Amino acid sequence: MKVAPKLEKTLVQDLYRQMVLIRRFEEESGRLYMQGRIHGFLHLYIGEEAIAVGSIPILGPDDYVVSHYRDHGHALARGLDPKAAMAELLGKATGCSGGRGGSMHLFDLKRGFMGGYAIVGGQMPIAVGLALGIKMRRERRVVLCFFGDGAANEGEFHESLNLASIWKLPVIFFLENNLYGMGSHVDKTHATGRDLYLAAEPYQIPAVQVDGMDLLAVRETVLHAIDRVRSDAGPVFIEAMAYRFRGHSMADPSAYRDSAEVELWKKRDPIETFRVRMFTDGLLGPADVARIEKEVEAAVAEAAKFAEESPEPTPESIHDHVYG
Amino acid sequence: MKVAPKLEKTLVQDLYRQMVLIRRFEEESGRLYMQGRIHGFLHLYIGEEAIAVGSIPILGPDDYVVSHYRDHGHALARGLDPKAAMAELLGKATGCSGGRGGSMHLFDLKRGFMGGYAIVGGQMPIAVGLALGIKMRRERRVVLCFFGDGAANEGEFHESLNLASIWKLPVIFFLENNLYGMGSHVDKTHATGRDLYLAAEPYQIPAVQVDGMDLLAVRETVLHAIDRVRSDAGPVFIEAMAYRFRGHSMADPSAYRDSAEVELWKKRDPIETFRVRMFTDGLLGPADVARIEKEVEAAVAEAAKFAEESPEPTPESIHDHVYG
Amino acid sequence: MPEMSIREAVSLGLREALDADERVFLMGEDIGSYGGAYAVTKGFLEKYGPDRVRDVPIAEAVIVGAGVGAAMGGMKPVVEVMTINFTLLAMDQIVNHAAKMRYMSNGQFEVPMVIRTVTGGGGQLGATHSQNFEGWYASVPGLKVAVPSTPYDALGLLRTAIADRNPTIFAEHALLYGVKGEVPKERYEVPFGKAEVRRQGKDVTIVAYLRMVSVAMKAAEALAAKGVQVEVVDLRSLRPLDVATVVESVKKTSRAVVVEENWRTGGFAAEVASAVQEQAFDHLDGPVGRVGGLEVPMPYNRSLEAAAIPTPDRVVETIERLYGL
Amino acid sequence: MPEMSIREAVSLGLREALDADERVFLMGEDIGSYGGAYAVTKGFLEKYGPDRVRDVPIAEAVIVGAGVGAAMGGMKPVVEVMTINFTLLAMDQIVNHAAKMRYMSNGQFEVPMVIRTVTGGGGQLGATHSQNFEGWYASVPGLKVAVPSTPYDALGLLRTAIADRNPTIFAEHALLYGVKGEVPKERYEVPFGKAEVRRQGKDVTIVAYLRMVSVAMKAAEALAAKGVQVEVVDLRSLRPLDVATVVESVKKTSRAVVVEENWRTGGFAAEVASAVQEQAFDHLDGPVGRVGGLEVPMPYNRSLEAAAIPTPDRVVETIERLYGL
Ligand SMILES: Cc1ncc(C[n+]2csc(CCOP(=O)(O)OP(=O)(O)O)c2C)c(N)n1
Ligand SMILES: Cc1ncc(C[n+]2csc(CCOP(=O)(O)OP(=O)(O)O)c2C)c(N)n1
Ligand SMILES: [Mg+2]
Ligand SMILES: [Mg+2]
Repeated sequence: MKVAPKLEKTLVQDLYRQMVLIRRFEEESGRLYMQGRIHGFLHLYIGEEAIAVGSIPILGPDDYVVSHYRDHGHALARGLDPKAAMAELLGKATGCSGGRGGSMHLFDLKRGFMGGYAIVGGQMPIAVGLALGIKMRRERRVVLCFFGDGAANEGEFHESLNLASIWKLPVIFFLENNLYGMGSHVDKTHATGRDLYLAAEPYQIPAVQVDGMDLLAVRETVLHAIDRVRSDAGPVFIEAMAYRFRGHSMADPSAYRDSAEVELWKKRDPIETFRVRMFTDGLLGPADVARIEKEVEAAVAEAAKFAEESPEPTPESIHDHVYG
Repeated sequence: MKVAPKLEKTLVQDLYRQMVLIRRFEEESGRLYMQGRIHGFLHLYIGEEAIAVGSIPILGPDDYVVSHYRDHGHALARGLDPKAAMAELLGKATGCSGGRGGSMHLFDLKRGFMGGYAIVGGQMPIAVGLALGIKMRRERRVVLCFFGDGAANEGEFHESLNLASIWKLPVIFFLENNLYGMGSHVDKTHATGRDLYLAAEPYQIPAVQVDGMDLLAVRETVLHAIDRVRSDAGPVFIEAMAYRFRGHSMADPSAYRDSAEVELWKKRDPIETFRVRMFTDGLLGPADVARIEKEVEAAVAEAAKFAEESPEPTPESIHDHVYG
Repeated sequence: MPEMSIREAVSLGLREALDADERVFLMGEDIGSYGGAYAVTKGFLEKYGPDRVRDVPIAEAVIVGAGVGAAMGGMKPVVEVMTINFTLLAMDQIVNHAAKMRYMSNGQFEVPMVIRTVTGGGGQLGATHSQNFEGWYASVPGLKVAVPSTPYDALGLLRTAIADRNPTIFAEHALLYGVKGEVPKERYEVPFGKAEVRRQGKDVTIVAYLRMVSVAMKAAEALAAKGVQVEVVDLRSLRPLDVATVVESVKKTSRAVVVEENWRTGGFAAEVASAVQEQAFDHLDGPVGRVGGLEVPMPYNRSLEAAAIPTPDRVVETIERLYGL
Repeated sequence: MPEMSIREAVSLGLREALDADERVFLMGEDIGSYGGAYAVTKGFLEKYGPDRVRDVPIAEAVIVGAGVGAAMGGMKPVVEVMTINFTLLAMDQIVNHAAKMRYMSNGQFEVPMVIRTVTGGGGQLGATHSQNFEGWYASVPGLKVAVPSTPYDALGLLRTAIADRNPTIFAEHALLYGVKGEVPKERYEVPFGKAEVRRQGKDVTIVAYLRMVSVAMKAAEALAAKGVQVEVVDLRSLRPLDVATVVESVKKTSRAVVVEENWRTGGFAAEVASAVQEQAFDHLDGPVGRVGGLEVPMPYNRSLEAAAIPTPDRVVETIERLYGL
């Protein structure tokens, strides 16, 4: 185990900025949804920012990120332009999927953001296939594949872990365990119980659980994982314990959760936690926070404006990209 | 753990008879296939008799057996009339599925033989559902569900174990690990390796491995399992290590297996093993063996004759039983 | 007669069944504490308890397969697959197991199960969440497929589905839950295989089901304004399929157009169109037309999505183009 | 010209692709040490090694899904699903992922993957192993579907499939592997979307694909003996679908029957029949007929199975009944 490198100030501030960006971006999406500017399903990442920002920025530019339908945070942490993300949510031609994908289906080829996937578990076989290609081409890329606790119940979870293991593929299975799949609590739906990293054992995949509300803990875990995976030692499984502060989607009043539980978790807000700790460490000060907040607000406002002002895809374009 | 009751002579002789019956039935099926009297896929159970006969006769009349496409042994051990079984293989109206199912799809409602299933893994969710019905009706039946090592790779394996566990359903998952799924060796296809019972652990299902060539070992294991399951303590997982002496199906020359390996396993022939041990224990003698052999031969010959002489389903009957 | 929405009608039908027959139980993702993704089973968990209203893990294959097994053993499961898109993960259990059990067992076993699911697009849910696979299921011997477009039919067909001894796909349309209509207090059923004439006309027949019935009705109104009298036939079930009612209508009108939300190529409208021209060829003034979804994965963008799904305008245009009306 | 079987033609096509392009690899259940369930890839493992000829666990969803991922990342996987029946377990990956990737990503990603699989009945494999789902896939935008009935087409279409940048279902018929035919030494391709007239005739057109082409040819011979001249059109691919060639034929013959092995109701023949009457209504002397499989799960019994699948006799009867020929 190598020790995580000491954090530098610029890095800390950038990580903080990314978490705040996701938070504000999501708040703005929620608002636009309420205003009827965004339609369909909208799943916010609020509360889980430490996962995306604790992991994705570690990747190199050639690595791949595979996400699910709760994908805004992953996409932004991967560097997707908030303008292109927001434009996609509004279904605009300038969106990262040309307005065809929507919130659940963000894509960004240039950044190796291989997609948000809306079929629960469906992204896992695809991540395995991406890793297979890497291995066959003898590249040193890694695939970082996110999925939820709910996805761990699908048959594809089993098939994907097995194949990745027997072929020693360079994929990190990153389970975002926010305790609920829609309204269903992990304790009631998983025989393994909430410590789902234990499920990886029979596949002989090294697995670890980490506090998903703690950016630094996530970061350290992922640093080690990437090292291992990149050295062709096969897949790794990471489970981050987290919580979504909002409902499953904007359509969900979240009645199945006890407000005390929600409040308890909100006390562990990943952005706040990181801020306090970095204050203490002297790597972030009130002035930085104010500056970052202002920058992010401007970026999000700009993204919203850009999205609003962007053109719709033309009617004729509807038949583009069915085949190539 | 309660100790297995001492074996009585009549029981021993009956178990021996059942294994021989399966063996001779399968040999006869193989012959009829070579003669072009049986068509389609034909998967013989030769070599694995100790599993079916070590387990199924323990069940009560109300219990359910669920099988796969290699189902003749299970069906016969459950008491399916060899005539009805052989007639089915020949596609006759007198077959246990009216000639509509064929070798892979034997059914016998009266005996709780809930079917042979030809989609690998497809029977597992169904077994779980049968167990669910039992539980909801507060009955004390159990479901004995057979599947192969190959089936353990399907997503339905995962989904079925999970659901059975969280709902504590009365099902025994009985893995017949004959080391191969068609030509693929378990070591190459399963991350867990060949000790597949270890895969049950994360589901919190008690799991045990047993020598599938040893009828008595199987029997003792299943006795305990049934006790547990019948007392509403939830599912149990049994893995029996075994070997098929023939190819995967009659169409398979079995070129992927080393003949030394086959010979080694044949030395552990479950019928021979049991015979020798029962000789030693004085529960079976040469005269018994000769008598049983003769009885079985007659029964198989009768089954073949019955099957040959039975009528085909009438052309008009083709539309029966699509709906009810 | 009391008014209710399709959501209420389906909910009522489920409660009736739970009350009447202890073998009936519900099983599905988030039907319990969440109240159902489309709020159909709201309050059910509280009323019937977790034994009969079963929240399940997200694992479509085992949910449906467990329904098959439970049904074989004597229960009457009503399994909810959240949307028809996700039934692809359970398709083997539906097509290879539920549909074939009775036949392969020579009638020894049956699968009296209802699979409730939500079909259709129009909610800007994107390509993976806006499909119509009911036509595929309607091509499988052993299955039945019900497609209610009114609260009356939703309740009546659901009663039939639950009483039926065969596996039935009960496809509700995502955008129709709020549609209101009259539902009699007295018990009635709507049989499978009986289409309903929703509007009488002598010039052209439009055949539709689910949400396309209202598209057809709007097209009919638009054409009425131009003096064309349209007859609208609502299929109500796809398997069994009531071709006779359609043919009877076509014998009167001599013209027919089938409207469906699904992709046009290989859609179920092709079955209806083929059957009509087979059985009423000599009565036809022109070809049987089809209006279907565009041949694209459903785009998220609102106007592209609207363009991909048949509209009254497109139905009108098709009729005018085909028959010069 | 050398003669070879369809099995040899497919095998040759695969070897060519493996030799020509290092991005090509094969992945499937028992394609390696077992040599393939239908012996198409016999000797491949020895020649190309386990990296490019990959035996996989029995897990259809991840096999196909891994193909999608590999293709997105720049590989050209040829995935074998042992039979089309088992594709139901991978249907979500095919329909929701492979087919939609390009569109949903606005053209950023593509899935240049071939899914080889074996379709059809007639081998007494029973209801779960004797189905024809290629018509379903042919209704999905984003997919292509090839259906070769001769060695020439098998090789030519496979070359096209491998060169194609879109996911293609390549459906081989279980009973056609031994069919022999001439295959030129010079390189050629058979494009998708070009039907082939297998036999010229002026009285009636029979449209078919895969094994039904030979059924059609036999029916044509039987009718020839009665003085009826049949034209037989082999579709060769279902998506894209060459309606134009069929329509051209029908303009000459004024009569058409579509034959398919699949269940008749909701089968792909309905698409062909609908399209023909749409585009050639005024040239038709009578309805476009369909001959399809009976509406039953496939029975194991040999004579019932034979009765369930269209025969030359049934085609002849249908033509005589429909057109009084
Ligand atoms: C195959 C499939 N089944 C069901 C759904 C509906 N659905 C969407 S998200 C979701 C919950 C997933 O929960 P989890 O994996 O824990 O992710 P989270 O939303 O908590 O991030 C469900 C059931 C779906 N999209 N796909
Ligand atoms: C879903 C599915 N995939 C593939 C097949 C083809 N197939 C039939 S049996 C078999 C091997 C199964 O092996 P295993 O489960 O170990 O059982 P065994 O034959 O050894 O008894 C395969 C791949 C099938 N029938 N169903
Ligand atoms: Mg979750
Ligand atoms: Mg095996």
